[in-house]
Amino acid sequence: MLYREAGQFKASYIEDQQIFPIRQDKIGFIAILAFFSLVVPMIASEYWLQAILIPVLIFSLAAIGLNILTGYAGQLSLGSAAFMAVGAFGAYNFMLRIDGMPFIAALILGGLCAALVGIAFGLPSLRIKGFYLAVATLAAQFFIVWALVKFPWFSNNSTSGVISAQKVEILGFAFDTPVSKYLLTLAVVAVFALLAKNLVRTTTGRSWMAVRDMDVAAEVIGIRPMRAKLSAFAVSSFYCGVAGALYAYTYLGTVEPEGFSLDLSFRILFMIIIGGVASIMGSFLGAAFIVLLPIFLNVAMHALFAGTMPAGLASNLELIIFGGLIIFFLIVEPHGLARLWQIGKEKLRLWPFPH
Amino acid sequence: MQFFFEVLIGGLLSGVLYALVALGFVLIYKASGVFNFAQGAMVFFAALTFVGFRELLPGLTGLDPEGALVFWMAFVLALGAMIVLGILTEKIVLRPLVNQPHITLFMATIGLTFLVEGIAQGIWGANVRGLSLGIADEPVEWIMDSANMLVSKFDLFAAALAGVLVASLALFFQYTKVGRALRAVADDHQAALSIGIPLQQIWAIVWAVAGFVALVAGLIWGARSGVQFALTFTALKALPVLILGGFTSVPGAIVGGLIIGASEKLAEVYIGPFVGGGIEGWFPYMLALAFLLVRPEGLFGERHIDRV
Amino acid sequence: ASEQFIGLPSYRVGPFGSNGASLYGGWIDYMAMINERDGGINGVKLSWEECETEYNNARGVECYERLKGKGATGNTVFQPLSTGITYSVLEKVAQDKIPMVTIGYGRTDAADGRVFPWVFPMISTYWTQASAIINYIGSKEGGVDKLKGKKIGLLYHDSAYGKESHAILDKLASKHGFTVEKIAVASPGNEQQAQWLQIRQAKPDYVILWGWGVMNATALRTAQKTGYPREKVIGVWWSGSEEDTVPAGDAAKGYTAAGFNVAGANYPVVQDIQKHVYGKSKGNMEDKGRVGSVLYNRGVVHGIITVEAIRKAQEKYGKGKALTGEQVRWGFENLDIDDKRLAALGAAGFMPDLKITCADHEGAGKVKFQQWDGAKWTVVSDWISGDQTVVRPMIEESAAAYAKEKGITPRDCSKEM
Amino acid sequence: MNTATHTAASAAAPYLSINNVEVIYDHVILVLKGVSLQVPKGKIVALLGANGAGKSTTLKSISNLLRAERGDVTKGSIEFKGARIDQMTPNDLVKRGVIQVMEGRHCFGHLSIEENLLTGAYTRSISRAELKDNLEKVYHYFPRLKQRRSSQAGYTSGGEQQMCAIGRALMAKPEMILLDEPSMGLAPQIVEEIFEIVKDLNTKEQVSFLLAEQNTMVALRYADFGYIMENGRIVMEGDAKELATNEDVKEFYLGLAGEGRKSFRDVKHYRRRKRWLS
Amino acid sequence: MMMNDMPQEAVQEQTRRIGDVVLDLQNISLSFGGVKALTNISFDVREHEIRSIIGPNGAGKSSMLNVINGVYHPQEGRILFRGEERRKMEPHVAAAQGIARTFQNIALFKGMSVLDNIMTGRNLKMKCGLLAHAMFWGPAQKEEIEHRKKVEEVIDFLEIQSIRKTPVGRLPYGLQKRVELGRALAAEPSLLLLDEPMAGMNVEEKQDMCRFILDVNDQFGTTIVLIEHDMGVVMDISDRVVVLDYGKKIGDGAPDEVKNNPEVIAAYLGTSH
Ligand SMILES: Nc1ncnc2c1ncn2[C@@H]1O[C@H](COP(=O)(O)OP(=O)(O)OP(=O)(O)O)[C@@H](O)[C@H]1O
Ligand SMILES: Nc1ncnc2c1ncn2[C@@H]1O[C@H](COP(=O)(O)OP(=O)(O)OP(=O)(O)O)[C@@H](O)[C@H]1O
Ligand SMILES: [Mg+2]
Ligand SMILES: [Mg+2]
Repeated sequence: MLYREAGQFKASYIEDQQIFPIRQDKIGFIAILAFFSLVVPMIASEYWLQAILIPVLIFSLAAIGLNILTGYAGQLSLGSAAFMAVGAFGAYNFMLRIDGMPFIAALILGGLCAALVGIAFGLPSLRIKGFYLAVATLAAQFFIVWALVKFPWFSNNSTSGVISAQKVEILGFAFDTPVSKYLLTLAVVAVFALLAKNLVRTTTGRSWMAVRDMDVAAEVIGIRPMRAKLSAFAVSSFYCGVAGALYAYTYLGTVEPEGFSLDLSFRILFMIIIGGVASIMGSFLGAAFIVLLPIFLNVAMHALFAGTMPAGLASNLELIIFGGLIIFFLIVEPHGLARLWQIGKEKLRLWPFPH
Repeated sequence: MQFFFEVLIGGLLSGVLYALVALGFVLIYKASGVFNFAQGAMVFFAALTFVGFRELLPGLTGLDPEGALVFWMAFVLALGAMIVLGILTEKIVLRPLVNQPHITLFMATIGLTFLVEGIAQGIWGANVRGLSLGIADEPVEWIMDSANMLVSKFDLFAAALAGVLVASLALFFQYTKVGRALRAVADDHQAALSIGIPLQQIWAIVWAVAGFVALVAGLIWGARSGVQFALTFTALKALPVLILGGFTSVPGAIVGGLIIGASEKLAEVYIGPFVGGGIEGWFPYMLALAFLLVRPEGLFGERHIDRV
Repeated sequence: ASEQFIGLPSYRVGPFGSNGASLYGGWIDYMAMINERDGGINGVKLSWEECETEYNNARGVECYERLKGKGATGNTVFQPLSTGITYSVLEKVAQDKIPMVTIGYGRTDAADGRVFPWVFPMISTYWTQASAIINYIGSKEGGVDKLKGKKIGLLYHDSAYGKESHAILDKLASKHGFTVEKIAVASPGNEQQAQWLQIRQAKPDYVILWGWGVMNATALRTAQKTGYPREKVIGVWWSGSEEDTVPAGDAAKGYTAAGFNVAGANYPVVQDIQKHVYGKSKGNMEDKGRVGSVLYNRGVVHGIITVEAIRKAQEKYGKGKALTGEQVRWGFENLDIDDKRLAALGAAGFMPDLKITCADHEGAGKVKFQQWDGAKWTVVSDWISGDQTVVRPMIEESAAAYAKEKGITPRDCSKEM
Repeated sequence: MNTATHTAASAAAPYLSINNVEVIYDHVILVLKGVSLQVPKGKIVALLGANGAGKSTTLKSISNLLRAERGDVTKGSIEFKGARIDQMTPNDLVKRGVIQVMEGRHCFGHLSIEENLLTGAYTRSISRAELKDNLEKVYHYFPRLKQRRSSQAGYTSGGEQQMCAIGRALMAKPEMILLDEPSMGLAPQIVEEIFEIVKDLNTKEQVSFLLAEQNTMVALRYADFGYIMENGRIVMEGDAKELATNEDVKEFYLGLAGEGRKSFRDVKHYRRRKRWLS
Repeated sequence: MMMNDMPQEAVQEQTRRIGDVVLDLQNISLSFGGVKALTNISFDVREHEIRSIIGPNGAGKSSMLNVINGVYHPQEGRILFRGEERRKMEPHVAAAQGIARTFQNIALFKGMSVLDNIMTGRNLKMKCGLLAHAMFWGPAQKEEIEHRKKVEEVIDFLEIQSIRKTPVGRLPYGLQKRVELGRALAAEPSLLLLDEPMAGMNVEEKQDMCRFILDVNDQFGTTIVLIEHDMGVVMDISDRVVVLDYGKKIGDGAPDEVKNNPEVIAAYLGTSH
């Protein structure tokens, strides 16, 4: 009976309002954070840092962004990748055009650009709902990518439309090794995740969820749907924008508008659905799952069938298994990995009794 | 002016082709509230299966590869494959997800997209193939002669086909018992179950019909641009049509298609040059979006009911 | 004995999977043939591993990182076959000391080897190709001076790739006095009614088709529908394979396209593959009918260049030894495949002769034109060069700008050996 | 006190019988903890109990709608006319004559009232004329529906939707109806009417009813037999007449204390309830 | 013994506490397409009173509430709230003016816990911005805690302490109704609109609910407009009753008056009552 809240009493509302009211959770969280910031940099190979951990972190941030919009505020969006693009190109242009621009400021300004664009494309949500809105967000997806390709100013007139991120330097320290990039990403993501967690458990978050669950009722109790929806769009796009900037600066180094395709938007959507809608932790779990799964499949296929199966078939088999697993997970737990985790905890709480 | 009409007519006819793909979406959405993202992949799968059989059959039977017999045999076999696909989808994907939020089902269909794409290419290979339906994609001569205007025979044929499909499906939904049951299921899965509507059967039927529509769309599109992976992208052309016409309306698909097709072509020709062209990717979406601001449920879509 | 490892970031699913299958097939088959026929390069067997990228940058980077450390000496050459991935690993390859070879795609200004020592956009860049196409059109008109007053349509894929054509064609237009009518096709390009009606309206003398994927077949189909003669449509090399013409059916008849390699299975090198690889049923192609197709042969070209560079490097660093990436880079930089060597490889006329130097990482700068006769490609021109007096300065200018932005001091090639 | 009636109920050959059923939602929430009850043929049985006692869950476990809510029958058996029905699809059940009217209306919002009713007859293959007859019969029971026949059900008032849901079930011509809170949100007159209809169907057409109701007073007036449920268990059962006179029932379910009905204004605010089991 | 603590003065106090008209509805007409939901209806609500609306199904009761708090906009008529005429207005404005309500078909936020649901009721009273929330530091935290205290009072009042953290979707119907009441109360409204708060409850639960309503009315002086089909409840606790039928007003007055109005009996109550 390791996981028990019995015996933990809360004497004040402050204690009850904490992120982790249960002691085991808090310890667990600190342990995980310590592991990822202290142990991982020492043991992880460059491949793990560069090709797995950094993207997982960045996608987690984007997934948090989408989760705020879709999970918490209930506005289905298929344009997250485009908002990432705005963030990436925004940060790039701030760095490029303003001398001595601090990186963190550029990151945030990039995010703010995305937030503005997000608000613009969020306006229709005041009238449009559900899948209609989802398809409408595709307008953002296609339009933004088109505009970034079309107007060379955004990519500083690069013939190929590709931008290469400037060197990242904070207070004179250059972040140019995988480890330092990883730690920077981790720090940014951890801070923003915490902020997001705070947002969703206070009034702002409650008004988002209220609008999501029943917007007429929300309005009747005094929540203004316009403010709630637009703030969700703004915050969500901000997160996606920051993630996009990190994508350019700490992950790929160079990005092109077409890289922020509809496919990427779907991938992020998968992350929140598989991870768990309306769950910050789910965003992390989902991002890890969706980044790792294809890699795992690819490696597994090679290990199992190298040489014995035509390469084309192997690649298609990967695709089939990927699709199949997605469906499988949705069936097993439509509420995502975060819910599985919760059920696990509930069982643990009851353990060893079945009910 | 002649040019304007040429573009307009060309656009309208292309629009009908978009509608053909949109129709598949409407069918499934109407009957189960599922936004089936896999429709594009189904179009690809259907077309690929058709040409696959068409290549295979002459070798097995010794029939003339270009003959009508092989064509229809391949058609029937491909249709069979689509029906099997529909039934399997119902069994494996939808049945366990009854009564789940729509977004979950939507995601499942994206998963299905990968699955179908993988299976299609796994079976038939990644080769790009040509497909000829025996109707030349040429201008109709007398229109060309009399008005110097270009109207494609092939497009006219496709438009007529789409028209027939739309009309019969619209009637089916509105006036038959099964059609009514389909609409009921879309509203409330659990209530439909409670009065004994066999969800399984209903879904299998719709998916099979959607498979048939996908096959028709696949043949037409395949004949236009070859049977290749890019057929899955026809879905992206169909989506703005769908929101403009309304997710739940069969006639909406065709009207939406006409509007989108025509305005997209006119915009490309008359607005495109000012902004550097290539606006066809997003213009239909923006148009549909602007339209939704006026009518949030599309032209003929059902209104979202929220009464308190 | 020792093995030379080559990582292959391939794409066999997705919209370009069909192209990928042919290309990687040819490449892998060539390497397999070297192993089978010659027992490797001076006894060093080639080994390789594929990594599916789905033509996606992020996955490409993951593949790069994953493949980097494989094999005894690490991955010794990276050929991403995607411009996006090229850019994403551009700086990494220099750090990791792995040469990157981009044949017929990638970063054009990387042809300036002084600024980009690790990158080899070989045989021909997009700009050279554009210039060669204009030269070809000129030759059909009876000389480039005859281009004055002509109108050339450019139907391009509306993406960074498609827009590579703009600057160079504008330059050539002002040089030769023709006009360019640029018409964009939104990706993926499976609908081109509006574009071809515009072309029909503008009546250009030629149309350059700068497409990719489904856009090509659709362009040819729509050209037929709007009555534009296919003989006047000239494609780039990503528009000139069987994958582009077969789905267009009859509509493709008469269409001409550029290529830095030709189609055909009757070249000795392809024959050797048939004999030593498929003869032992070890071929990579699922559809053997496509052996000898344009993209398959392009894969063979990749194979030839890779193998020849390793061979060259072995001459310097020791025959029969597995080499490091750094050593192979030297091989690439000193590659010299002249006509004699081509003949020895069984590839005379199959690809252009190629000589890489420290400053010039492009090498050949030539393309051939082939015409589709409804069933196969036939060569209709000799190797045609681009106008280097126009192209090279553009490349140097662009590379210099990059060097400045990144704070790179270009190598002094006179000091390199 | 209720042994006598118990045997009486089981003696009248059980038509629908639930034996020791246990239901778990979401793999962890145990809701029914071994429920057994019987409905004899041609009888009306009332299932009473407080909010959350598990009445709806019981009905859903019979009609097999639980699975759609991620609930599972983990123990026990359910029999109808002597055959196990716990593994049947709702479609088969409706064909066999068991239909549930769900709590909370669940009309098809986008269909008109008349279309809603017509879908009710989905499982039957009957002639157009017969269909029309049936429709008229429902309209006869609920004239209000006839007036609103072409309105989209989603826009009709709460009570109209309730009538629509019941009418829709009647269209299936069931032998056994599981009615979940039919009186909820209905005007008193209509409640009375609905129960009259229930009685009518019961006597004229031999339809059996299992009805979950909060309106104990009315329910016991019309039912033959009653079960009282608390916390996932049956805590009391008996003849409806007997239950209606039982002191505990009177106090806790009918609001009658000793001398008769007490004004709502005067009821004191303290925990009155005695739990049989908790 | 225990049931007799309500002394005689209390009843008198009830009649005394009723004040002036706070809400005056004049000639309200509302129709949807062809359906006339309300036709020319006028009535008023006085400060502190419990005003019930009864009528058969589809009579327009819920529509009436929707008109009062701005969900529906009547085509004709005037609404005076505290002497001010309100033309077209939005629900959140009504909320800001102190009007709260519950719904006929429970409209709780299904994905949230009981506590969060009730907290949303205090939304209007919270002032901190988004950034402050993100930091959850200083004023935002203080505000949160302060409002949490108020909410806990409501929770205590409604005796739902034990289900504080439960997601509302899992609660049985009756408790959901109670939570919904809590959400409305958390806004400390001056006018509370209740749409069939006791539907689907057994007598005992109705008694509880009545008690809550009366207590709110007594302790906070909240004016209440109540729709209910249980005549026992309506007749016992309301001060005045309006009767609607087919969108028309057919009766208005004290419970006893209404109960004996033949038109009301014919249209609604039926003879059995
Ligand atoms: N889908 C579900 N998931 C989890 N728990 C559920 C679910 N449905 C019901 N429950 C729980 O099961 C218990 C019994 O619910 P049920 O709806 O059967 O009660 P009821 O007796 O019908 O109550 P009411 O009179 O309020 O309708 C309740 O405590 C409820 O919280
Ligand atoms: N949004 C709407 N659109 C169309 N018709 C509506 C709408 N709202 C209400 N109506 C109609 O107005 C009439 C009155 O409805 P309302 O909900 O006010 O009735 P009610 O008195 O509350 O009935 P109940 O007691 O059954 O809840 C009904 O006939 C209903 O169909
Ligand atoms: Mg119930
Ligand atoms: Mg009502």
